[in-house]
Amino acid sequence: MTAAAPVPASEPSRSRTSVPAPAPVLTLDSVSKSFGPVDVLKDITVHVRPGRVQVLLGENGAGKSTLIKMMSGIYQPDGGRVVVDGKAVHLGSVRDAERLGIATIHQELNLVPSMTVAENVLMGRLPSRGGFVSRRTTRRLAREALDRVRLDVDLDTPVGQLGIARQQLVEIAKALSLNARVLILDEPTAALTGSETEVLFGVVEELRRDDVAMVFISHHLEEIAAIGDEVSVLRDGALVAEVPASTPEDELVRLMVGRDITEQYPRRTHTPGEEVLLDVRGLTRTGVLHGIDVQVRAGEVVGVAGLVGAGRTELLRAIAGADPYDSGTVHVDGQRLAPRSVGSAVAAGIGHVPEDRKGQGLVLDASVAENLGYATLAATSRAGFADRSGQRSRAQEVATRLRIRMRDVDQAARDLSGGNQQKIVFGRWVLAGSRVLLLDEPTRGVDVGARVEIYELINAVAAAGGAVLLVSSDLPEVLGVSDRVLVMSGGRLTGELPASTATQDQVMALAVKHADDDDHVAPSHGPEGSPS
Amino acid sequence: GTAACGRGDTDGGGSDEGSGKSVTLSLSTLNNPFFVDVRDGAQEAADELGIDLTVVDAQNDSTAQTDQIASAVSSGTEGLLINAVDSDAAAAAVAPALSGDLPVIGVDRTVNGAEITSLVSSDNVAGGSQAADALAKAIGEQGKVIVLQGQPGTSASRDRGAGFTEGIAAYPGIEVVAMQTANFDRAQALDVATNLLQANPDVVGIFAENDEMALGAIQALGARAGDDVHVVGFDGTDDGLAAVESGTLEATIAQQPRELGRQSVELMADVLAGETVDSEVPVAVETVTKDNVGDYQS
Amino acid sequence: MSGSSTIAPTKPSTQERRLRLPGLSGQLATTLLPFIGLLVLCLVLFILTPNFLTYGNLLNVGVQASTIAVMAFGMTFVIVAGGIDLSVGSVAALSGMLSAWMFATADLPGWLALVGGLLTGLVAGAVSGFAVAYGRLPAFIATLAMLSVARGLTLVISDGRPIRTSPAVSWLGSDVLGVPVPIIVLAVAGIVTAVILNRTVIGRSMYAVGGNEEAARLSGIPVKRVLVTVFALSGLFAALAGMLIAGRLDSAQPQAASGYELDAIAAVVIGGASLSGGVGRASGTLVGALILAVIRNGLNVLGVSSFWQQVVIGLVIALAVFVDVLRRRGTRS
Amino acid sequence: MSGSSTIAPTKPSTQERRLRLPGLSGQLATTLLPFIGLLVLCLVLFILTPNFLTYGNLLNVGVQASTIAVMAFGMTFVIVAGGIDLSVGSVAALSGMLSAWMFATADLPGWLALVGGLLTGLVAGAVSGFAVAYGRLPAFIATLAMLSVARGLTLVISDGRPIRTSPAVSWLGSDVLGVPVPIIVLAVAGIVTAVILNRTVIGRSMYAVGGNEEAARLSGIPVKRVLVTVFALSGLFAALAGMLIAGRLDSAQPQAASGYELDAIAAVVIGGASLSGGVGRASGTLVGALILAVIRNGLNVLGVSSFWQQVVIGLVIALAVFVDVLRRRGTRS
Ligand SMILES: Nc1ncnc2c1ncn2[C@@H]1O[C@H](COP(=O)(O)OP(=O)(O)OP(=O)(O)O)[C@@H](O)[C@H]1O
Ligand SMILES: Nc1ncnc2c1ncn2[C@@H]1O[C@H](COP(=O)(O)OP(=O)(O)OP(=O)(O)O)[C@@H](O)[C@H]1O
Ligand SMILES: [Mg+2]
Ligand SMILES: [Mg+2]
Repeated sequence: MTAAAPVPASEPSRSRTSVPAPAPVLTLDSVSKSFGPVDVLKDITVHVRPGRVQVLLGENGAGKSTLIKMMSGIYQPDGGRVVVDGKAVHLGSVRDAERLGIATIHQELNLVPSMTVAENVLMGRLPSRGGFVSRRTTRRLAREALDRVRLDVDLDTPVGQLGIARQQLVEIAKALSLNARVLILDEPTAALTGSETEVLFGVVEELRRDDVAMVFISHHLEEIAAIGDEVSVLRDGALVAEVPASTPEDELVRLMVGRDITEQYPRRTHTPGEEVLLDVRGLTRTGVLHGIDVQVRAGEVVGVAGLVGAGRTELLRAIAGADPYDSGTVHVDGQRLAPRSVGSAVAAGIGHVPEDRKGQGLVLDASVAENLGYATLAATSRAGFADRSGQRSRAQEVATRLRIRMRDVDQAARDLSGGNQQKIVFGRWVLAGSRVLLLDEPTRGVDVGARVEIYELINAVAAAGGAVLLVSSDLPEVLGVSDRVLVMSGGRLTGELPASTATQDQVMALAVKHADDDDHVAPSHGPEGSPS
Repeated sequence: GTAACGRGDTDGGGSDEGSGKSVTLSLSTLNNPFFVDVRDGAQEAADELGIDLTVVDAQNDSTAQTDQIASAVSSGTEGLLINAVDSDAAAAAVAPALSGDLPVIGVDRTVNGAEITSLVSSDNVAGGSQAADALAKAIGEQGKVIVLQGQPGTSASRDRGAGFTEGIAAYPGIEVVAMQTANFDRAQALDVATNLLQANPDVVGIFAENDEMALGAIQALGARAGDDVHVVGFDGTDDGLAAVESGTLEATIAQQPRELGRQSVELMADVLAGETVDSEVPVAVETVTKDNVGDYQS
Repeated sequence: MSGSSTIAPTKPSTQERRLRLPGLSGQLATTLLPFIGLLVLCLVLFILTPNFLTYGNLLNVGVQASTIAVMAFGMTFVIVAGGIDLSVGSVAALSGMLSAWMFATADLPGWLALVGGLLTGLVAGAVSGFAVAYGRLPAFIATLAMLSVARGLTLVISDGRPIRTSPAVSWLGSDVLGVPVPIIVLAVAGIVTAVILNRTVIGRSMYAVGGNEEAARLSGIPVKRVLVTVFALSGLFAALAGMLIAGRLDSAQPQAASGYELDAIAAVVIGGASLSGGVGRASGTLVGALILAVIRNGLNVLGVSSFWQQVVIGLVIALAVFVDVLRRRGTRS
Repeated sequence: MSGSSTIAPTKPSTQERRLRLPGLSGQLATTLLPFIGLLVLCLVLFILTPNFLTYGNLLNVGVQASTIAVMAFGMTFVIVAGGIDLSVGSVAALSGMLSAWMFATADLPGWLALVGGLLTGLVAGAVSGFAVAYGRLPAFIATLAMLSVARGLTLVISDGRPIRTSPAVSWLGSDVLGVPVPIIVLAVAGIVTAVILNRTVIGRSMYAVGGNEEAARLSGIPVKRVLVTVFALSGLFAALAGMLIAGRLDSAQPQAASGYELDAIAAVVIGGASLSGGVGRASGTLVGALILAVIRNGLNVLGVSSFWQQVVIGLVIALAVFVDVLRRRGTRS
């Protein structure tokens, strides 16, 4: 990671590693864990200390999430002990862990979409008297928690109506409101843009001052230097190194993947052609998208940047036929696509990686092979019969290429680690040989090494004359992979920059521009709406 | 196998002609007190005669009846008493018994299209007609009446309804203003009768195709039952007879279900002993009113 | 990290603000519009037959709706929590029968027989709940088994014959100050359901379990206890419905309430609940039960033939839910 | 992809290799173990009554299972795709009745009456499917409405009376070379179901739709078409079951197959399918239907009183599924 992230450089005043380490509150002592005959974790010891951020680093499937689930009472270790305050404890349930002051933000969102923001924040702990919910206290506590992450949404909004990023913030607020002694954060930043990440890190600093012990997992290496203290590096379920967070990124990568990664954003050698492959004109959906024009030429990668809620996801979904639109046209290679028809989009060569892999990308109970093959199921069939062996071997090929870590292609997608699940959703369109890729946060939760693989694949598609429209909240990624960058705000395109010369500041300026100028929303006003 | 029967009271059991033989009684349903009475009568007779009686309940499903009889035949039953769910569909049901040369006796309902040994029955069509007469008499052959129908498509509902329609046609002063189903169910009859009385406040008579529905209608009528509005039921169940005695039910057409069950078993015992029997054994169908209700209560 | 926040914190854009208004009126719609549908149905029936809109007939409809409505209230808990309860009809019959048996055969005092009947339902429901929560049986199977077992026990106890009920139960079929007791029971059951679902911790937990069981579990909600509770409540409400039926007939019937489970589920779903859990309201369920009762009553009053009645009922149920689907789609976009 | 070539392709480590074996035996378990449960059930019955394990009685069981099994095969498509079909019993009755009517009243040739009956089911199912896919009705409501409508139409057509079937339909109730035709139909229907589910594009799409409808849609799978297809197939199979019933009885009954929907669903669920969709197999469904038929037959043969039968059936259903739950938990951990 060479590009600078919108994350402040480490502040000199911080205690960090300068003072002797305080005694750990929580220790996993030589723990191991297996699922059936697979040893996922082997003899691992990790200390979590007050006022310190313990980072876990490792490739997708290395066992990080499994490790923290033993701290939060979801899994029990097969061998070894969990030690809290010097005493070995048994964490049989989430409640047990919470009672000991351990709170967890899980990698996958754990919210109830149909319930309100306020109730989600306080789920399982609704303030009550005599079994009756005290609504006023609920609202007050929820508002306080949301204010800490500076999330300004109506408390009565059903959580399902928020975008993924805001849901992630709700999830963070939920864990913070526990006022825990130990806070575990499993990839909390994967779904966030720089600005929310920054807010989150501010909260982490506060907690550090309050002597809260924290565990932090992220695939964004620059974040480790920014807030971490010590790093435990996992590889294949084994602890391979314990290093300070100030260790150079290159070294961390080497420890993690066992080799050097020379180029984070591999450059392409060819230049885009002239022919417009994806042509979007005047795309409008009342209240969501306003007259969007996008042209992507063959061989071109176009990035789309914007703040959370800018409507980037909506744009991709409309192009992909997943959502309806009120006016405008979408042409692929000169051919007009029927609105609201995923089938015709897929037939025209569009491949769409949605932002929510669990909810929109995967059939969790189906095998890896099945999941990889859905887009080509019909196209490869003969007389209505699926080409099962062919599909399976093609899936095997793609899985190998994307280095999907699994038992075999017949394993259920549910049992794969988060990053590997993400690779399946991407791999589906690799298998389908899509010419036009619409990628919505395609590398969320994907490790450094595999991310390079995905960039290579994006480049390969472009080199073969394809077109790629890439939405990502990871600004360095947008700038590093794209040929040019479009910036959205409030459902409108607010600007275009050539990626080679654009800076993050320029992008951010465009991203907030529209909201401030046209939307009649005073930017710096306090919490709007909802009283109390 | 040892047949564990519904009633465990096989205390007595004299040794008679059919002693020790195993006989299957296939009933259309046991969810109706009428057929429970049939079973009780049959069981009593079986206990007396020392017959090993197995009772199976088809739950008003012709296919289930066919299946159960097939199972009974292959498990070695020696005689079959069938109370058909549906007369027209029962020929297939009794086929395995007939092809195994087992005696087959119809109970209450005939078996169309098969040569069965004998039939012990009361005539539902005639009963419906008798009900029409009883109702007509109660309301002075004049006025509007409603009919509560049984479960649509069952033979009991068909036959009783047909008999009633035929019988009531003889009284030009009587008009049937509504016919609605309450599925032989007391609770449904309560609702349906309430609704029909709402729509037709001047009704003076109700015919229900069984006593259960008649009792539901009486509940709907409240104090009006037996006073402004006369109700006639069908079956002569215990509750029905009690209602006749108390005057809320004008009349019920008593089929003497116990007698049906008893006579069927006795007839089967005769057949198993090698005697020849009549091909039809009628069991009297009586109109029970307050005058003769005492004769029917046990 | 103080000065570094050059970027404004996440703010809702105007489009999101705009979204909120329809959100509010949407909530209004959820409760009001099915009710309007019900009113339209009543109006149509009134035009077709003036007998429909009389005070007496409206009381009839209320009484006739009471059984299904009370069962459906209990069912609402289960459906909100993501389950289904096929046993309510049988449990109603078993409770009514056991209560009558306690009075008639075991010679218990009438009120004790009433309480005993209600407890029967509670226990039957809790057994299903245990099977679902701890035995991990799918709710469909656990309650299908209970449907069969409870009906069988009802027949065994009664030997297939009706039994007279206790005076306390019969009172449930009478009037108080001109208002039929079933309507009072209906109202009380509805209010209790609404309060439990909206105001209590366990009620809110039901929505959480039905909406996302895994998330509920990870948030420390005692999922198993919630599941046992919803089925126990459903059993209790079914028993209450069984008492109403027995009370109105003055006798417990062995075949009482058979097949009512589908009507109860239909009432809940017509009322806007989702069978995949997490959504549902007491008010919706009431409207659903009333719609069913009005259709049945209307078809009787109109004198539609028994055969055609079933066809019409099917079509009206489909139509009622379809209108609801259209409405929702309308408020969303 | 240049720099990446230094990376060796992912190879399964030894621990991963080891996994594959239990994986295989796990799959074996899924198909074999419920079957073993069935065998145990048969053995128990054989010990209790030697009459059970005679060739004649086993044929009985096969024939008795055929109706529910054929319906349940159709139901498997629907449940795999995440739906439910409550109308199968009514649709079976309607198809049987309309077929008989075509022969008896409309004077069509016998085989045409058979085909006509099957088409009736297909159309009824497709109508439910359209209501679900395009009308967005919950499957429960759409098929509950169809249950009511189809039964009503059956009564209207028949005027509540049975109608004699055509010879082509009656043939379905006969024997061929000593094997009852219903058993042959059962076998063919099972094979067709297995092939569709496992081998065809539409079959694999059913699993995707049932597993995650949104993901299926975004992958370009024609979700609506899949939904219409599963309900149409379910209707077709229900019609075939209706023909079997009519054929065995030589007459179409207006009340045929009422309540069979719950048995059909139970067979599918006992066979290991999940009502939340995405899981289910034809072989499992067959075993489920056989378990139900064996219980019923066994209880008859044992001479258990009909009241207690319902209790026992409920308990055995719960037990059968519970064993399955335990087994799965066993293979997982
Ligand atoms: N329930 C389960 N059953 C079987 N295997 C599992 C299960 N949960 C996790 N695994 C396996 O354990 C390994 C570690 O998974 P884990 O989720 O801990 O990885 P991770 O380090 O968090 O990866 P990521 O960075 O992608 O989130 C993976 O190979 C995964 O397939
Ligand atoms: N069904 C809905 N109801 C109400 N609001 C919605 C709905 N769908 C989306 N929104 C809102 O519309 C806005 C745009 O969505 P979204 O957040 O997905 O955009 P985005 O630019 O892709 O941002 P990101 O992907 O970073 O979250 C969001 O603020 C979201 O809350
Ligand atoms: Mg993880
Ligand atoms: Mg987005």
